[in-house]
Amino acid sequence: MRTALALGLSLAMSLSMSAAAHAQSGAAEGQKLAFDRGKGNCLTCHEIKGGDLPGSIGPKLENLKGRYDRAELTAILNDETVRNPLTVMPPFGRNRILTEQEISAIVDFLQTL
Amino acid sequence: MTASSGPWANRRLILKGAGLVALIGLGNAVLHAAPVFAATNDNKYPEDAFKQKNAGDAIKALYGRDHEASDKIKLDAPEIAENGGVVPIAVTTSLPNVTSISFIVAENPFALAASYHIPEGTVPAVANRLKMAKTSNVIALVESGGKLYSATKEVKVTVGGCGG
Amino acid sequence: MSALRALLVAATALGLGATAMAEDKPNPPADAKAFQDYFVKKFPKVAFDDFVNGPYSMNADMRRQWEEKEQFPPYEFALEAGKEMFAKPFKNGKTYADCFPNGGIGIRQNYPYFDDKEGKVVTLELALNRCREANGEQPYSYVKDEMASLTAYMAYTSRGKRFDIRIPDDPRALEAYEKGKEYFYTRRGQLNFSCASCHVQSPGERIRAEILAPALGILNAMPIYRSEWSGMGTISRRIVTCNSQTRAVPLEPQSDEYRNLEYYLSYVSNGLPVSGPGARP
Amino acid sequence: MASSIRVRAILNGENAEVQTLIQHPMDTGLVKDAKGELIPAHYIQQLTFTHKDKTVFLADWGTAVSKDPYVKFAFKGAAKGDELKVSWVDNKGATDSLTATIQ
Repeated sequence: MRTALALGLSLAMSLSMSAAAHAQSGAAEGQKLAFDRGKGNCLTCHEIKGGDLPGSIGPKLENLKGRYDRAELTAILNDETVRNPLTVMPPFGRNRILTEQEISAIVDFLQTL
Repeated sequence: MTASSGPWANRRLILKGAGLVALIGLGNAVLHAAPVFAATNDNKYPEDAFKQKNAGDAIKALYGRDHEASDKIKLDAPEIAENGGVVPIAVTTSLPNVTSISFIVAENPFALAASYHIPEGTVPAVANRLKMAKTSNVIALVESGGKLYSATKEVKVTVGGCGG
Repeated sequence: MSALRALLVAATALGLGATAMAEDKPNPPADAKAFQDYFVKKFPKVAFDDFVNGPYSMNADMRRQWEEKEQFPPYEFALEAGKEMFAKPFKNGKTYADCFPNGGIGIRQNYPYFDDKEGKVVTLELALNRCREANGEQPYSYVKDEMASLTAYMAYTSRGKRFDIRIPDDPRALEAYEKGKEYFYTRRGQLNFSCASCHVQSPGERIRAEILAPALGILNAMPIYRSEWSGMGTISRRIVTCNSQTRAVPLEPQSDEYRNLEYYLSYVSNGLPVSGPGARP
Repeated sequence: MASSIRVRAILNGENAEVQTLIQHPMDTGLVKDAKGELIPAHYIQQLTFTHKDKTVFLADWGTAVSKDPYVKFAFKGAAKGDELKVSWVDNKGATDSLTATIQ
């Protein structure tokens, strides 16, 4: 239900925006999704610039630009157990915690770090 | 108390306390009238001060005067609260002639949390457990010799890890 | 990846019971030793008995807050209520003491046990409700209030006694243990966590401000007053909320799966003292 | 019914050290229940400790004091076996009291 609603919103947003504006506002939307406790909830495990009191399970998310391309980040968000069966990172795409559009927005945000 | 012996020492205290509770339980009675306070106006509940939203207004309503920071006040509070609902906070002071100690949580919906009257003969030290809505400065106010002193410490409060 | 395969990968990679799992036959004593060695090695500064204090054994700032709480612990009211309830006779004149060895005093460390008549694991919470029903009383909710008070009192009378969970020479007991172990290491729920993801792989780490507790000794402190709950909770409540927090579908309290899980997790904490009732964030 | 008040008063040198835990919801009035309705504020406003007709400690509390409140203080001039009376009154006018013995 929540996912369906978010998908709808996300679609509506993408449609209403020009392609040029997309990446920038995608990153802003992505940050919101990354920090949202009901969505990415990334701060539970990762330290991220701009987020208060992060957890310590995952690596600090910094200098991602250049280290990972878009496809790699998308794959990690989608299902990191493919690369690392022991990871505790939830498979956000495979288990539909986040929609494709939401993952794309979060990747936009991660690429600004 | 050392970190390793601490809890066990406390456990012994609890054991001692269990017998004590049983003893004093016999003397308990529910009051039907309001408790009788010493007959001074000082003991009236400061309703207005507890209704103030921000720290400055609450301090003004409670004390009607400014405060200055003092290194003679030791405010003991955690860096990160393990839970915002129960934050142990304690104050001790070497200031003389203390008449009251109050606790302000600046970012709470109502800033004043608790205020304690310290009559002569009572040690100027209080420990209590407070609720904190979010990360905030905690201000301990000590009224000493008719003046108001303070110590401030930030306590971080965060949400639990598991998502909503 | 199948659950069993995943379990094997996880347990082997963590160095847990790898030897035991590689053998044809399950070997609980070897499991328990590997499990305990893993935590002792991972946390060389934590005294063995201190593992029962969960997150407070791994973080000094949290420990100070806990020590302050223990001066007059929040489970005090539940403990007293439990003591009264335990002594109060049922309508038929019998009491809880009639249902348990040693009148129910100082026996927490022996639960859960394998009941050879039923062929299943019996937890303390289950035994308490069965005692009630056998005496014509309604069972209590497994998750809080009365059940938490009763188990708080029973744990309190057993403080310091070391967990002594037995696996009798009965293939059904071994099977229950193995199933509990499988449940513990199997990933589930939308977040894809196993119990081990948090409590074996990441104890001592923070999820936001919370410090994850080590699985070793985690049940020794039960029941607990959790500030997050503003109240008491039983082992059943802890497991159910763990499942729902990781967005898995919780099972019924005292379902076979949970009973087996408690059996496994208690067995591998053998030798650690009862510290319950406990207080946790 | 058991009292809502638990007290430990122990003489340590010249100080009587007093710890108190009280069973009380301390509802802030800002929290909603499961049905989405606000739980009305319900909290202890004053807690008084009296030793030999003298108020030795008086707490004024707001809603930010934790559920099942705890407070610790110490005072001089007490002897073992002395009585210490503890009483509270909340914003709904309910009260409870208990007389403890200093150990």
